[in-house]
Amino acid sequence: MPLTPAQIPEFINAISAAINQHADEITELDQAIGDGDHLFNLQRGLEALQSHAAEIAALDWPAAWQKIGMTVMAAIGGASGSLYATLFIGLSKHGKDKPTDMRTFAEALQAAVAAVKQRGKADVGEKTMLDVWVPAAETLARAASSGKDLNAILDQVCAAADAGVESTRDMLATKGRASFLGERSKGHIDAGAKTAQLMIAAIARHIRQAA
Amino acid sequence: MPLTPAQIPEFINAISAAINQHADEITELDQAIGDGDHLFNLQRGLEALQSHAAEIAALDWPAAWQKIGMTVMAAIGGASGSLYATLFIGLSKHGKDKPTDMRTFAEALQAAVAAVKQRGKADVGEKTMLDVWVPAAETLARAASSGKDLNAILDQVCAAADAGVESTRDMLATKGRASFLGERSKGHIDAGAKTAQLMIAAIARHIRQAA
Amino acid sequence: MKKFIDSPGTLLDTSLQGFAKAHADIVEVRTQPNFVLRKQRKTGKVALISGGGSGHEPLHAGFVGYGMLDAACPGQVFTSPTPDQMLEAAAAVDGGAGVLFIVKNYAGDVMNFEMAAEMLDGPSATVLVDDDVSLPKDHPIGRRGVAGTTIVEKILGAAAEQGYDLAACKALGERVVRATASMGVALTSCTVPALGHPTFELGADEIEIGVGIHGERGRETGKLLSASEIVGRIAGHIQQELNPPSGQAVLLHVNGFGATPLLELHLVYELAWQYWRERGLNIQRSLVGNFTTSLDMAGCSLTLSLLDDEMLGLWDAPVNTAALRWGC
Amino acid sequence: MKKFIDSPGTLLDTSLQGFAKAHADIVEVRTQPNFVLRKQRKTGKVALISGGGSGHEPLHAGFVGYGMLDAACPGQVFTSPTPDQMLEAAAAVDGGAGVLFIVKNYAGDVMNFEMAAEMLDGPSATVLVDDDVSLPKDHPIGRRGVAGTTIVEKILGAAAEQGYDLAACKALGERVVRATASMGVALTSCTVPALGHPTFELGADEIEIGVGIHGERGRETGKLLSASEIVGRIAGHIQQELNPPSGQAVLLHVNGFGATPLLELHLVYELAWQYWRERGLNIQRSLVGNFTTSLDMAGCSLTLSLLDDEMLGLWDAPVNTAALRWGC
Ligand SMILES: Nc1ncnc2c1ncn2[C@@H]1O[C@H](COP(=O)(O)OP(=O)(O)O)[C@@H](O)[C@H]1O
Ligand SMILES: Nc1ncnc2c1ncn2[C@@H]1O[C@H](COP(=O)(O)OP(=O)(O)O)[C@@H](O)[C@H]1O
Ligand SMILES: [Mg+2]
Ligand SMILES: [Mg+2]
Ligand SMILES: [Mg+2]
Ligand SMILES: [Mg+2]
Repeated sequence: MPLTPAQIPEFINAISAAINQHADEITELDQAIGDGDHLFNLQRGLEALQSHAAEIAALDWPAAWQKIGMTVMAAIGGASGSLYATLFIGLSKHGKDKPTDMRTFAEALQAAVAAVKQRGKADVGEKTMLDVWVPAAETLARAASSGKDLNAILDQVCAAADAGVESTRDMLATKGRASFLGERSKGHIDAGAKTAQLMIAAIARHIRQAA
Repeated sequence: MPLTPAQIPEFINAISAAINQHADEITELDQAIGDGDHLFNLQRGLEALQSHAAEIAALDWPAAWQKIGMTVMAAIGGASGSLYATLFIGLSKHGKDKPTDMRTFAEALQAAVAAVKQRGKADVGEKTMLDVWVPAAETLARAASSGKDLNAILDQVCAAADAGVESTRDMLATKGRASFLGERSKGHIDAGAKTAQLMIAAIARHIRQAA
Repeated sequence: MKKFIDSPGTLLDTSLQGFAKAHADIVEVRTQPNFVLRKQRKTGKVALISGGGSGHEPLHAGFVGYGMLDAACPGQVFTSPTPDQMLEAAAAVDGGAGVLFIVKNYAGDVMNFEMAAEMLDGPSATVLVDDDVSLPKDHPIGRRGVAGTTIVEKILGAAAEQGYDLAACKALGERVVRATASMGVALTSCTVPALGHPTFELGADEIEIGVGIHGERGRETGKLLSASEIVGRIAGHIQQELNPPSGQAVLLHVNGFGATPLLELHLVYELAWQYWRERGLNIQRSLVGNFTTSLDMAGCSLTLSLLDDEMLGLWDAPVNTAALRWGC
Repeated sequence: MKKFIDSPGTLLDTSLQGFAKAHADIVEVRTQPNFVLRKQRKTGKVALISGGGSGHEPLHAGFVGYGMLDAACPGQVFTSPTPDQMLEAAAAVDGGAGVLFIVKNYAGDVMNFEMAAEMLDGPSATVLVDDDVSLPKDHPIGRRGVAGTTIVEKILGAAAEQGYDLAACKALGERVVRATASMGVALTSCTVPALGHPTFELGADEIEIGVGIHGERGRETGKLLSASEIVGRIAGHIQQELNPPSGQAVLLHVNGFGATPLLELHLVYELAWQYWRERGLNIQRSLVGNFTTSLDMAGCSLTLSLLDDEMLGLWDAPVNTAALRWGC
């Protein structure tokens, strides 16, 4: 059952539900070592996507990713806004003229995550969303190319995302606002890493249910 | 034992001690229905008087009262500053060319209190220092002209001052900052009435001890 | 209490020294007694002197300069200044055309300025500002002077600069006062440095309606309302007071009490603007910001001034002070 | 949370409408996407565009006008604006001589302005402001841009008005940034409207040293100090950073974070002035007030800019904006 952009509205709803369910936790995290707006930033982005969902659902994948990227770019702001815009525009660029199977998606995701690294001048180990997106994308690529079944792939990706979030707890932040706190940034997980993991988990859950 | 300006430094010290002893109470009162500065205003005035005390002690009564009036006028500010300046300048004016016995002082005080009324456009019953100064001055005049002994006079004046303070408790303030509160001004005694009573009591106590 | 101070006793004097240095092109500060005067003085012009307790900055010292005040007499925090300050200020700035005292209607201010006027040798007059409509018109000591003072001082400053004589300044001042009404709301109290704690406590869902500018309680403690409701409420009192005809030209002033962000003050301005536009007013001029403050109080007031052509022209005339500057 | 708002979601947009009306002689506000632009535009001049999260008012919208910015892009409270705002602003104010973005060094601001610059058709350049010396020079994402931004925007605004080209504006901007250092202290946190409670809690005897302008904690929580001690402490960091030679001409800026009264800011100015006079500096210009705020945070920062004759002349050049106005 290949995924199509027609399912995008459901994914947006699934992600929104997950984010809203963890609203207080997200805000507490971004407040502890950031500036407390991460939840609202994502919510603004998700609302904008929801209001364009029907339009997006009618596009092909590259056009859909592009539209998603431009939508969040204009709606979110902050660090996460430009990073997610970069991620989705990256998916659009790298998914063009390719079949939309899991392997090509995994490749596109890795390329898009590389673009995010470049945009953020960051990499794993700096206490950011990249500590989730990088291992998740790598795990997806590895699992997809090894021909595992869908559920196993999803389980592995989710596990990588979970581990990624947890890894940020004791890190010294060297990127993002948390880095201003120096040593005081330790002991809290990163809000952007947490929401990346929530998104990945929500999508995985939705795919499993739909399957 | 006629009082002379040489005793003024002792009176100032006695008043300062009384005010400082009731510092918190005074501030609480002026805060409840005023703006909380009455204590500091009086303290500034008393400090200024202390630093001019030796000079004042060397003057005759009218000159001493005048100097006291000008000193508090420049040091206190606020409503109480102009009112006490008016009181002391009034004592100076009305004490001129008269013997300095209790009766003439009592007359001068009544005239000075009348000047305060005029300055403040106020009278008894408006929840101000006049609720102490007016009955105290009247009682002094009555007692002094009836030829009572000094202790009896002092007792009566102090009793009038005490009753005056207490009378302000249930009054509706119609003058001073407390009047802005309307009905909310009821239930608190007036800070300026309280400090007037403290001054009168301190002077009476000092005269008794000196006698 | 958390404030930038070394001690409450030195705050005012040190701050005045800093003010003098930061605005050395416009003002001078004299001490013992304290007053602020403009650097460029002018003979033959009515000298405008105001003053009041400190803690309302930029009022009044921030309004000393070309086209506004000639001198300001700062008292201790929330305490009226003393007559000797006013007399020294008058001696320094009197340009031979008399002295006009602009006094906010508080017993302490009124009495101290009155004593100064009595002791002053030359001619003087006084304009009493009593724009606070949270008190009834027949209040026994009259209404308080609050944020409308800025408008009175600006318009009179321009008039004096243009050569109005003492009587004309006084008459104009009283006209502006009559045409001006204000009302304020506090979200928090403020902390007087010498006291060290807030003057009153407000619940987390309470506001104080109809406050003055000294951190004292208002006429009424109410439940927290939305900005629209608050504006409707206080604008309603002002509207009732001034009862302006449709089409009336007005100046709308939103004044912050010190701790309310500009973001909120501009929101309040927008809501007040809508309120009065719906009532047909012609909002010709505006002033939004912290001008008549109460130390660190959160809150704001609305002031409406009905403008005639003369007042409008004087409002627009050049002014060059620390806190208000345009046209020069 | 007690604020003048109807809802956190409408605060910014309504406030911008109020801002537009209150300063209709100077600015226009466009919506969807939001940006503020000056009314009188000029062709052949480098267009200066800044922006950032809201909550720092008057920065940046209050600096739009003659002699300073051409446009400002306000993001949500404490959230960087988005590239579409910058692109629309650029389209509206580009006078044919290119666009200079003035960006405070925060990841979100930097990345969003970078995306806009990438998407922009015409020539553009960026000046990054990173004046906060509470962070070490080698901080992995560089130092934050704080109150020095006002100085950079004023000087560049005058330069662009005088016809400096894009490369000259960029070079000058970077020179001003290098010559400028700031450091701030918070006495309280602030309350972001969408959050509804203070971002962090400070004890009654604690201060936060080395804070940015987003209500985030600083480098260090310390015990409450006297104003002299605080000034000595933060001025010391700035002094160490800039290490100015004796006799150096400087601009000294005391910036309030929003809830600190002018009385205290002028006291801080006096103490900072004494600090640097003792070190032989020639304090030629000053700016004291709330310019780069953090909503309702109590606190302030010191900024020192080493001035050369060119910078001094540009600082003095006429400016006519909502928040800074002189010489015109
Ligand atoms: N340079 C960066 N590279 C990657 N991720 C980053 C970077 N800077 C910040 N982030 C991520 O963005 C999150 C914060 O997003 P958000 O709160 O929406 O924006 P802001 O930091 O501008 O307030 C951080 O928790 C972190 O995961
Ligand atoms: N018009 C008046 N007539 C008489 N006494 C007054 C008047 N106004 C105020 N007072 C007295 O002055 C006291 C307040 O003095 P103070 O706090 O020093 O000055 P302020 O009211 O200016 O802050 C009041 O408690 C009251 O007793
Ligand atoms: Mg954030
Ligand atoms: Mg008082
Ligand atoms: Mg007082
Ligand atoms: Mg943010």
